[in-house]
Amino acid sequence: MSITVGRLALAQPLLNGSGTWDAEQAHRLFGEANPGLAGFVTKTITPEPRVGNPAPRIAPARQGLLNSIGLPGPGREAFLATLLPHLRTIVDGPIICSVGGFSLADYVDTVAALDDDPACAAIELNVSCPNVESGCASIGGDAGETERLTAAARRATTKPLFVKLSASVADIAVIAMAAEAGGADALVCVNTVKATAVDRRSGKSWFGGGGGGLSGASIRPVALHAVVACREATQLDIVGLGGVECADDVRDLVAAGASAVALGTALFRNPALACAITADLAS
Amino acid sequence: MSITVGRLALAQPLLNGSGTWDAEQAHRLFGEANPGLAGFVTKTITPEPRVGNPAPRIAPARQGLLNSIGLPGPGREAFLATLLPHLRTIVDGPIICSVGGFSLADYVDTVAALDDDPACAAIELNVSCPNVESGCASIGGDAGETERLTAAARRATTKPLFVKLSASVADIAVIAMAAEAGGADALVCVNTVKATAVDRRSGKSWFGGGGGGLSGASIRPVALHAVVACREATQLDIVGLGGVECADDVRDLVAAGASAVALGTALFRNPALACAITADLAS
Amino acid sequence: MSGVLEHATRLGPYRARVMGVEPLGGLALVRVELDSRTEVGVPGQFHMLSNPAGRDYLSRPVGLIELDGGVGFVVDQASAAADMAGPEIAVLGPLGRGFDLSETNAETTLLVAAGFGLTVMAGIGRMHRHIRLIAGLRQSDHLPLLECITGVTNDAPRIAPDLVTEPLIEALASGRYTQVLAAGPTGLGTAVARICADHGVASQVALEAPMACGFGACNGCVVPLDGTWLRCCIEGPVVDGARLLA
Amino acid sequence: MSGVLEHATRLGPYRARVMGVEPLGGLALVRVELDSRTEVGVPGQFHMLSNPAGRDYLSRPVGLIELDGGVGFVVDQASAAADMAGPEIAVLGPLGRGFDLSETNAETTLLVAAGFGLTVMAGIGRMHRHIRLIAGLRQSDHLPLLECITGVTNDAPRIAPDLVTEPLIEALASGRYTQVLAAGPTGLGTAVARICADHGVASQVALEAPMACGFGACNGCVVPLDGTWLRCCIEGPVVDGARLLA
Ligand SMILES: Cc1cc2nc3c(=O)[nH]c(=O)nc-3n(C[C@H](O)[C@H](O)[C@H](O)COP(=O)(O)OP(=O)(O)OC[C@H]3O[C@@H](n4cnc5c(N)ncnc54)[C@H](O)[C@@H]3O)c2cc1C
Ligand SMILES: Cc1cc2nc3c(=O)[nH]c(=O)nc-3n(C[C@H](O)[C@H](O)[C@H](O)COP(=O)(O)OP(=O)(O)OC[C@H]3O[C@@H](n4cnc5c(N)ncnc54)[C@H](O)[C@@H]3O)c2cc1C
Ligand SMILES: Cc1cc2nc3c(=O)[nH]c(=O)nc-3n(C[C@H](O)[C@H](O)[C@H](O)COP(=O)(O)O)c2cc1C
Ligand SMILES: Cc1cc2nc3c(=O)[nH]c(=O)nc-3n(C[C@H](O)[C@H](O)[C@H](O)COP(=O)(O)O)c2cc1C
Ligand code: FES
Ligand code: FES
Repeated sequence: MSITVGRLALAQPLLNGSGTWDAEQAHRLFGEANPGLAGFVTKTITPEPRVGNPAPRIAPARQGLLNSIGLPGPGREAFLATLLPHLRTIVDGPIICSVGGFSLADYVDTVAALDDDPACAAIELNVSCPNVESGCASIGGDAGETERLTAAARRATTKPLFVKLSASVADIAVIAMAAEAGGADALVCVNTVKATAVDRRSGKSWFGGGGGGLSGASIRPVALHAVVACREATQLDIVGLGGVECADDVRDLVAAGASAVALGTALFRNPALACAITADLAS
Repeated sequence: MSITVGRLALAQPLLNGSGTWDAEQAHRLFGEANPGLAGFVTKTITPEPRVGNPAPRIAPARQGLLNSIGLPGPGREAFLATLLPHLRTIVDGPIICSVGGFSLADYVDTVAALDDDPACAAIELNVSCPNVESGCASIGGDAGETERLTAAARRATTKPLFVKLSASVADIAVIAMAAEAGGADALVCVNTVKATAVDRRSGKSWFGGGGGGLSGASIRPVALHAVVACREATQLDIVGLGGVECADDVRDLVAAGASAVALGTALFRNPALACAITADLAS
Repeated sequence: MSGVLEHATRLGPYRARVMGVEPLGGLALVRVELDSRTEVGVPGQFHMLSNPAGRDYLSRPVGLIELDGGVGFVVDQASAAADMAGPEIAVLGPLGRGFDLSETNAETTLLVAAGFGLTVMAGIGRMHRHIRLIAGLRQSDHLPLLECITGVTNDAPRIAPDLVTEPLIEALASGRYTQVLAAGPTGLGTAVARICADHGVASQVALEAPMACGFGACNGCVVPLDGTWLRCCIEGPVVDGARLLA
Repeated sequence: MSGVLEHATRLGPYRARVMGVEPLGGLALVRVELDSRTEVGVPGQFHMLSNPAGRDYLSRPVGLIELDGGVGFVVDQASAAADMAGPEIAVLGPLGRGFDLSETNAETTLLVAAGFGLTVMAGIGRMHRHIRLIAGLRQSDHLPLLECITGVTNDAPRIAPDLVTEPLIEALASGRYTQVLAAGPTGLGTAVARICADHGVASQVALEAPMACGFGACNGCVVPLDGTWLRCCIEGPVVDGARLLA
């Protein structure tokens, strides 16, 4: 059942969440870069190379995972020169490039560079990462900033433009409308929910650096709310994600208004999950 | 270990979350109105009597509960004339009255009326209920509105004034600072997180009316984040709540900066939980 | 400090030991040994059950059934496997208002129940042998549930989409019955109450609603009563049928 | 469609049957029967384990131990009871880089391990009988863990706050050893690597880090390597000691 999300055609409705799947490692270990997935969403690309936050970066939660990864990555140049070409040779289906940064120019420069690259099928603006000290979530937490950034990115590319939202906002509908006004083709709901873990003795953050985000089954009803609110507030297609673990979770998000659904944390337990869900959805 | 939260003295650090305990029913059924609790936080009082939302009002979540109760209650007048006097005869310790409404005047009138009533030991402003169509959360989602409301309530009472915040905001620190600027004595973190359930076939909301809120273990790391952010941003005392189930959860919130801790959804499974935790904390 | 705990509540939750799980078609009978402090209560009252190690976060209301040599309850098989298969579960109750059985007898009282509402009728059947029961079931693989409802005299059970209201109307037309005791989802309760009112027959109805607490704390379990929404766990689950029609 | 599933991954997760849980002091040995598609791997590699019906949401990395007549792993007793007590668990692996044992022999190689790192040494002991092991344990009730580490010749185990680094320094002073294989938390690994470097002795270190996926997807498991933060599950868990000192 082939579908279209924000002008991007997909052979079936399952994707991965940015930062929750490494196509290179998967290809090396499992012999396939994106088994069961209609394409591949890259880890968020930042302008400069980033080491990411110090350890510890993860903590377990009841029915969830807390992370404070901090957007490690090779940076824009190495991504374009090395990683993206390699991904293009191993990934089955379209590659959606997730773009992050700390200023409007950070985003726009990356979007413009990707616009020239045929290996990139669509662009996802990550304005909702809670794990870096500045930027990202502070844009996605503000309707004006979101619209300004989306509009600037829109001017820099004709490729399908997705905007990934946070549920950690007072009214996600307002942010969604801003992305629509800025010219987005689709919304991605949701990123991790602002959360943290503390060391019980010191009261200090458990993490080595930055904020934390909650993912997994715990946030499934939060994602569902975000999808409903965005569907009601805009005409945009929606990629739904947050705690999806089985075919029924996919059906719930689709019923709520999502055109495609992405798997994140659940892939960590089962790298074959997309295949299993695809089989289930077909049966 | 007696403590003080926002000028209110408590014999020990455990309270209930507003709307998650009915002292009258508990007294009738269990022989005690607030077993194990240092006092009692009332269900949010609205100016007029309210029936609340139609059924269904609850849905299960993995490690959590979704509710869309919609603030049913007798209204301010009956509360003051009948319920509060009765509560005063059965509750052990201070009674904290939770106040809600749909306009600034709604809140201020109730606060002023409570200020005259010695049965009320402290006032909690609920600016964070996600389950009613307007008001409440739209105030707590905006720093300016929060400050204005807190300041108006402050002028109307000398009693300890608590402000109950939502984690469904872009930056809870900003709202916390607004409450502090308005003259709050303490913050209560957090209310339920915006979330929903849908009917898988129709895609419509599962609930009979209004929005939904997520509580229980799922939101524990979200509450922890809110407490840390409010402690860092303000000088105010904090009542921490959200998914507390055991003594270690209490210790985590206290390590994060809470002076008192409230139990909500976990009381539904075990009405003696506060007693059990008190025993655990002492051992 | 354990005094604090004992002191807190007369009701529990107390532990119950799971003695065994027996399949009943698509359902399962879970036999339990109650803590000595837990009473079964009167027919129509319920207990909140949870397994701390189980799948479900919340407790669920169920009706306890007195069995020959013990106590049990019926849930669907998936719930039994995931949540109630023990070894220990937590039980809080009895809760809510049960049936007022002061006017009940096997000659002039008729029982109508569907689904888990049937479990309530076991207790009445034990007190009033051969009392007539019109039973409804959602699907035929739930039929074995009737094996637990001893003491009553069963009509041929109705399986959805057949309705229990048809034989009810026929039965009331006989003029023999002065009282109907019903148990099932709110829709069934309202239908029974309406039919009884039309025939000038008294009705008591045990309602069902999703419940988070079972003791009035959450306000989640509301049913349409007296023209408004009231808490099923406190006002009910057994209510006078007339209140459903207000 | 089940072809899709088979096709997806060479590694699994595949099911393993829990054959029994044996107490080992404060720890527990969980004996499992692996699916035929799951290999044990070389010493130092690990497997991600989870029980879909268990308490923990995430899988956890563990080292499988070959036992006389089977395979098992060691976790603390609470984890064993809550997550690994079966009947079936999911196992993904072997993952990561194991030890390069091409230069290893019982005469000139010394093993140092603490905590769960000890489990890695069982495989090496099976290949190189009587190889010397300096073992560290956090608490004395973990001592029975050593029963699973057969084949090796144990020094008197060190129990915290006693450090394994003291006997290591003594041993290296003898000049007999040309290589140290170590396993344990990153702190231990760094200390061992430093001491080996000071003595001009080669070291390989199996590190530990909290892991969410075990196969490079989450970026959660970073350890300080080559002067930056690198993924333990992909770059390691076994790394050349020199990389910890960069
Ligand atoms: C007085 C009383 C007595 C009862 N006695 C018994 C008894 O003896 N045995 C028994 O098994 N049950 C009994 N019930 C019903 C019982 O409490 C449960 O409702 C029932 O067991 C079904 O549980 P479940 O988790 O399998 O249901 P599920 O069908 O999984 O549903 C659980 C809850 O989720 C809600 N829900 C379903 N779909 C969705 C969705 N898409 N989104 C959000 N929410 C959804 C439902 O309303 C329900 O509240 C009784 C109820 C009452 C009030
Ligand atoms: C290669 C490798 C091999 C391993 N082999 C084994 C093995 O054979 N057996 C074994 O048992 N373990 C092994 N481990 C360790 C194992 O993965 C787990 O870390 C260990 O089992 C402890 O699990 P737990 O859930 O009981 O730990 P817990 O102590 O409950 O901690 C679980 C996680 O939570 C984190 N945490 C602790 N406190 C807090 C807090 N306040 N807030 C937030 N987070 C917190 C910890 O960092 C840890 O990641 C291995 C690890 C690696 C990398
Ligand atoms: C370890 C980890 C790393 C992530 N990295 C990114 C990222 O780089 N960019 C991004 O937009 N989202 C990132 N996310 C968010 C996920 O893509 C997803 O939105 C979120 O986890 C919710 O989905 P889930 O509950 O299915 O995991 C990350 C999530 C996790 C758990
Ligand atoms: C059924 C229910 C009703 C609630 N009603 C109110 C309310 O009237 N006023 C309020 O401020 N919070 C209300 N809350 C929020 C709780 O007080 C608490 O903030 C929230 O549930 C998080 O805590 P928990 O996870 O321990 O339940 C309600 C929560 C639940 C679950
Ligand atoms: S079930 Fe909570 S009020 Fe009735
Ligand atoms: S554990 Fe996920 S990247 Fe290493």
